[in-house]
Amino acid sequence: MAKYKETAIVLSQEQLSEDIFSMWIQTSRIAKEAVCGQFVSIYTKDGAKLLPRPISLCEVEADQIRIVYRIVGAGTKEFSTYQAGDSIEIMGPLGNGFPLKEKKAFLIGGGIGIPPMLQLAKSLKCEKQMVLGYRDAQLFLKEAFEPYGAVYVATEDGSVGTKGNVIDAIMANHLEADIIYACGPTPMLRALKQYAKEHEMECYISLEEKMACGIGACLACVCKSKEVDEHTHVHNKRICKDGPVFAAEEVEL
Amino acid sequence: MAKYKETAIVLSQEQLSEDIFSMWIQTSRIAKEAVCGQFVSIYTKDGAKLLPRPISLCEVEADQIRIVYRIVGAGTKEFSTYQAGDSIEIMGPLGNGFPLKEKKAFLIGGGIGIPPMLQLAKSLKCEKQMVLGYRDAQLFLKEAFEPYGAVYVATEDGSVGTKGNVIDAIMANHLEADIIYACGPTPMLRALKQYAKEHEMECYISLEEKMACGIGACLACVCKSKEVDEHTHVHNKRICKDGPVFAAEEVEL
Amino acid sequence: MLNTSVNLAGVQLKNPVMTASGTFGSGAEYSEFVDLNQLGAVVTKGVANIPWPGNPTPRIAETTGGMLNAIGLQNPGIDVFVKRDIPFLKQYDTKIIVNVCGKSTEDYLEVVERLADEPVDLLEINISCPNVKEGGIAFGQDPKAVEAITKAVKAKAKQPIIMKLSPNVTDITVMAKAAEAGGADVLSLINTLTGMKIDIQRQCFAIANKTGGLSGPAVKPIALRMVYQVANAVSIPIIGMGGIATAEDAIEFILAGATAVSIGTANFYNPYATIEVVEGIETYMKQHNCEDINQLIGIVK
Amino acid sequence: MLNTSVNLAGVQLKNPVMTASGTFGSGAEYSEFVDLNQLGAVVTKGVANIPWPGNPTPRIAETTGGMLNAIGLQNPGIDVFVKRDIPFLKQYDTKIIVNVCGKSTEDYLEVVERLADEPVDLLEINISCPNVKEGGIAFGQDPKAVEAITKAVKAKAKQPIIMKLSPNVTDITVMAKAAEAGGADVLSLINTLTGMKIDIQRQCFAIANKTGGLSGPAVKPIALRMVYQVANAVSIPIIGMGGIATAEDAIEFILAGATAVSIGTANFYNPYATIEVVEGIETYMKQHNCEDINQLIGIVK
Ligand SMILES: Cc1cc2nc3c(=O)[nH]c(=O)nc-3n(C[C@H](O)[C@H](O)[C@H](O)COP(=O)(O)OP(=O)(O)OC[C@H]3O[C@@H](n4cnc5c(N)ncnc54)[C@H](O)[C@@H]3O)c2cc1C
Ligand SMILES: Cc1cc2nc3c(=O)[nH]c(=O)nc-3n(C[C@H](O)[C@H](O)[C@H](O)COP(=O)(O)OP(=O)(O)OC[C@H]3O[C@@H](n4cnc5c(N)ncnc54)[C@H](O)[C@@H]3O)c2cc1C
Ligand SMILES: Cc1cc2nc3c(=O)[nH]c(=O)nc-3n(C[C@H](O)[C@H](O)[C@H](O)COP(=O)(O)O)c2cc1C
Ligand SMILES: Cc1cc2nc3c(=O)[nH]c(=O)nc-3n(C[C@H](O)[C@H](O)[C@H](O)COP(=O)(O)O)c2cc1C
Ligand code: FES
Ligand code: FES
Repeated sequence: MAKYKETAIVLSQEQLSEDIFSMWIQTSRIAKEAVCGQFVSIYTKDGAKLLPRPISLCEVEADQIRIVYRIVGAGTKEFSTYQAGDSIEIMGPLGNGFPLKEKKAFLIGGGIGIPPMLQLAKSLKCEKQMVLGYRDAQLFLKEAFEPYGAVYVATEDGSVGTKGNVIDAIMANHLEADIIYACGPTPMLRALKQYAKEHEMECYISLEEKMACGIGACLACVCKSKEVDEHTHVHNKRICKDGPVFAAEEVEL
Repeated sequence: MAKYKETAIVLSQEQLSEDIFSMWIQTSRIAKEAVCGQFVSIYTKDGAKLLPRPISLCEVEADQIRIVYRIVGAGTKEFSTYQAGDSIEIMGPLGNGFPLKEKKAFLIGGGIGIPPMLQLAKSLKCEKQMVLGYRDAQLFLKEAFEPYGAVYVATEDGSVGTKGNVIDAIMANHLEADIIYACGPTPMLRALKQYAKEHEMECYISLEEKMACGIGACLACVCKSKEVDEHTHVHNKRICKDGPVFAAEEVEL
Repeated sequence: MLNTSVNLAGVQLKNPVMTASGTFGSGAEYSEFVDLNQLGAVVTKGVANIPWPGNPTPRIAETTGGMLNAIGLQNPGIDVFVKRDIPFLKQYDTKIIVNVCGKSTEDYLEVVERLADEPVDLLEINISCPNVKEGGIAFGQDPKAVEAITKAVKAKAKQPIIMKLSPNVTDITVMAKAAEAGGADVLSLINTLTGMKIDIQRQCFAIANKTGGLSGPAVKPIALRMVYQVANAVSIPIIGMGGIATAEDAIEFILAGATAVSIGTANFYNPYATIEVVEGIETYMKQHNCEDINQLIGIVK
Repeated sequence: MLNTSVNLAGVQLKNPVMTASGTFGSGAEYSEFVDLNQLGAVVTKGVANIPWPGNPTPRIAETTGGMLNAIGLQNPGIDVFVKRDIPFLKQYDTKIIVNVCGKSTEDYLEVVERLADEPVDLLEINISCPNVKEGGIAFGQDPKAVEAITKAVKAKAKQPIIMKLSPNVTDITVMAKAAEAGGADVLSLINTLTGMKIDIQRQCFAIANKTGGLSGPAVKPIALRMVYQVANAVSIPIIGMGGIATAEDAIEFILAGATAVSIGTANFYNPYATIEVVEGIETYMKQHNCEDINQLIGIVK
């Protein structure tokens, strides 16, 4: 799969909740190659900030991509100021993406892990149930999922849906499936890996780590893997290149 | 005189020639205090570029200032992209300004030394002749001077006015005056200092040097002075604080 | 009640925020922007026994995230300083720290003795200026010389002494221990890192002195590492500096082991930087339910 | 006709632009962005005698104008490297420089011997990695050790050897002269400067290894100064690196005395950086009526 670094154009910027923004971006080449579960590296315009901000693809159209991101630092803050027409440096598409299997599926997103599930929901042709974990009643993107299947919500503060985490929501709603696709905080992924094992389900999870190159060259972004990795033969898989999506049993969390 | 660092607002941006731009800036406090011959420090928005870009005041209104600047590097390049409504970090007013004397005057500007002469032309109440030295036929700001007195032009390539430098234009037009106010490249200032001495004229020149603080604290921007300076007592005057305008005989060029 | 006050060798500062020598003059110019009463201390530009003219211009150059300077310790000499700068600073309720420079041990001692009866709180001995051939760096890169000059100064000084260390060394802890052994009361670090810039259009050095000292946010990671190393190698307090521009930066240094922090290059692009750091530290303490700043010093290990 | 080709110990490079070890893998990943045929040389990630797993994550952190890394020399070991990475690089018309790392002299020698009959043009011996306790830095900070390891490697190496120097030293020229005395054919500098970053919210180190190596534009002034110093202290060619991101940066190093330059951190934010530097150097030569790049080397004094 080819990768590009290009100067793309912001088509729209929308604030979805207090600290979550959505941007549609026009790309000349990246969108064409992209699949769900991949990500892009976004560069700030500030010469003092050199490293890419990896952001998952939330939606992919013919020549456009959508990203949904939370402001956590100066880089994402800068992105939130971009307006339609502004240029933006991006590299992508990066990483492997989700395997699309024809099995009854849970699509599970926790917090800012929710966005990449949207393109997956659109791409997966099988029966699926979306389980989304939020902090509170700011249910960003929830409506966007509704056309693609049943949506279940868990909130940390109990303001909407099940009080608790995504597994609480699965239990409370007596949900069942054959495969899990998930993205979210590590404790959630750890719990889902365990859940999948107990229920003998396939489980694919998308991981995060600090990145420098984003393409597999610098070895910054490794995670511990069960098998020796193909690159260094030392049980270190590169999240940017061998991931970000891994079969849960493949990696140690 | 009070100095401020403030977030000001760009009112307009205009391109005057190939590489020369003009910006009007709305300030809440700087314009009120400013006099001709002073300058402001302008900061880029790029966290990799820390130092101020000192730019002379070209015009000063009640709550607005005008700067006219040449693109020579990344900082001035950035400034040229600002549009009406953008915010801009500036500190000022800085430096001493021109002394306003009631004497028949030459106002002499060379290249990007021309802009500060405009507010001087507006402020000086006496008879004055403007002698402006340009590279070529791109006579930026020339018309702006015309309401205030006779304007004589020298161009390096001879395309307009006298071919040569500002002294050539003075000679060619048989001009005379009692006092010189000048800003421009060092060789021009050196020649004018000599010319003034020979003609027993008062002469005030505005100097340039790389600056860090802009307010006299860091001792980066010194020039050699004839008398011991008041700050360090070592013949080093600070251009940002004791200048940028000096009596020509006061400094060594 | 938030306690932000820290103690440097018996001198109690109302807060840990000071100015870095050479970036703040003797306070007069910046007093138009900041209320000096709100600073823990003002550290003056280096002062010698006699006036020094400094280096030719250009003396500074911008670099990515930092700057080079080769001012060359231009200063009016101790006489003018004592007459003009100390009385100016005495008007304010802040501690006065005088940075002392010299070309020989005798130079340093002369200044130190002249300051003995002045209302100065601490002396900072600059043995690390990379921009003057004899400006101290020779002292600052050799542990024996560090110990010797520290001993000599300590013997004469009426005020507690801060030894200012150079980062241009293989192992900063060796220098720190040498200064401690020589009797230093406090250490300050880092001075600037020797750097260079070339003007490729004119094919010449960007700074007349060829090399200059690198400072600003670019050097912060190096400074922080050195403060951490020294904090774990000596038992005297440390003033941390090098690229501090925000309260967040200052807190990194405090967590790494600095008792106080100095703001240098940041003043040039934000004349309010010192006060913003003072305020930001308080905000951080509130957010982290920390009542006494001394509880933060050196807790990251 | 523009001559951009330079000579490193008998190896003729089509241009002076190379990749900095560890930032470019063995070229495979970046070959999707740049035509490796257009580079003077590809320098590989450090390779040891056996696979090394490297350090725990987080391994990197961003800093102002730079980054910290503590990858810890993760590498597949010489066996996989020889089977996979050399054949990959042999497909291209560029020189192959293998960066060698080790924990002991024997480790280095084992790798050097294994490479003796491989189609490799030069060996770069990394005696300056600050991120592995035994990863060479101990060698790189002591002139006697530098000379000894250089001698030992030189005795076994079939290819000319480049000794890669650490900037974490008081006087880089001492190390450079030691390497020259030991028989080094070429020197490369600088490796990274040891730095630190603290996460003040979590009150812990930003990098699992506590310290990391600082690289990127932030360090360029230090690197340039060291290249200048070394160029004026030894008579073997120098590969300059440290913060080079543009042709302008590269030309600064060449004017200061570097025969070739390496691009490291810049690849991460501009995967086309190497090629842009190649092209920009040609543009500069045309503008300055320079027909042979060798006429630019070290002319600023
Ligand atoms: C594969 C992948 C996909 C991601 N997808 C999304 C997404 O769709 N939406 C979203 O909001 N966030 C996503 N993230 C997290 C996002 O990369 C960080 O929030 C962002 O880089 C923070 O940048 P900043 O400048 O605002 O924060 P700062 O904390 O100032 O960043 C400082 C440095 O740390 C890095 N960094 C900080 N947090 C993270 C993190 N969690 N992961 C990796 N690097 C980090 C930054 O890239 C930068 O180099 C993803 C991360 C990865 C690895
Ligand atoms: C008192 C004073 C008044 C000035 N007035 C004007 C004006 O009205 N219009 C105008 O176009 N220019 C003026 N200049 C020059 C202007 O400051 C520089 O052109 C500008 O700083 C270049 O910034 P840059 O980022 O584009 O260039 P770069 O070369 O990339 O700048 C790099 C660094 O060098 C400094 N620098 C570069 N050139 C100069 C210079 N000539 N003088 C001082 N510092 C410099 C920059 O401030 C910056 O710190 C004035 C300079 C001084 C000292
Ligand atoms: C322009 C300038 C002048 C300086 N002069 C002195 C000095 O006179 N004495 C001294 O000990 N340090 C001097 N320094 C070093 C600073 O005090 C400080 O150690 C260094 O700049 C690192 O801090 P910073 O990155 O916050 O600037 C000077 C630094 C600069 C930038
Ligand atoms: C992520 C990373 C990994 C590195 N790995 C190595 C290595 O394996 N061997 C080595 O000699 N240098 C290594 N270096 C140092 C670089 O080769 C180079 O010397 C340094 O980064 C300075 O150049 P730069 O500022 O252009 O990156 C590494 C640097 C980085 C940033
Ligand atoms: S970020 Fe470089 S290998 Fe993943
Ligand atoms: S720029 Fe600091 S004294 Fe003039």
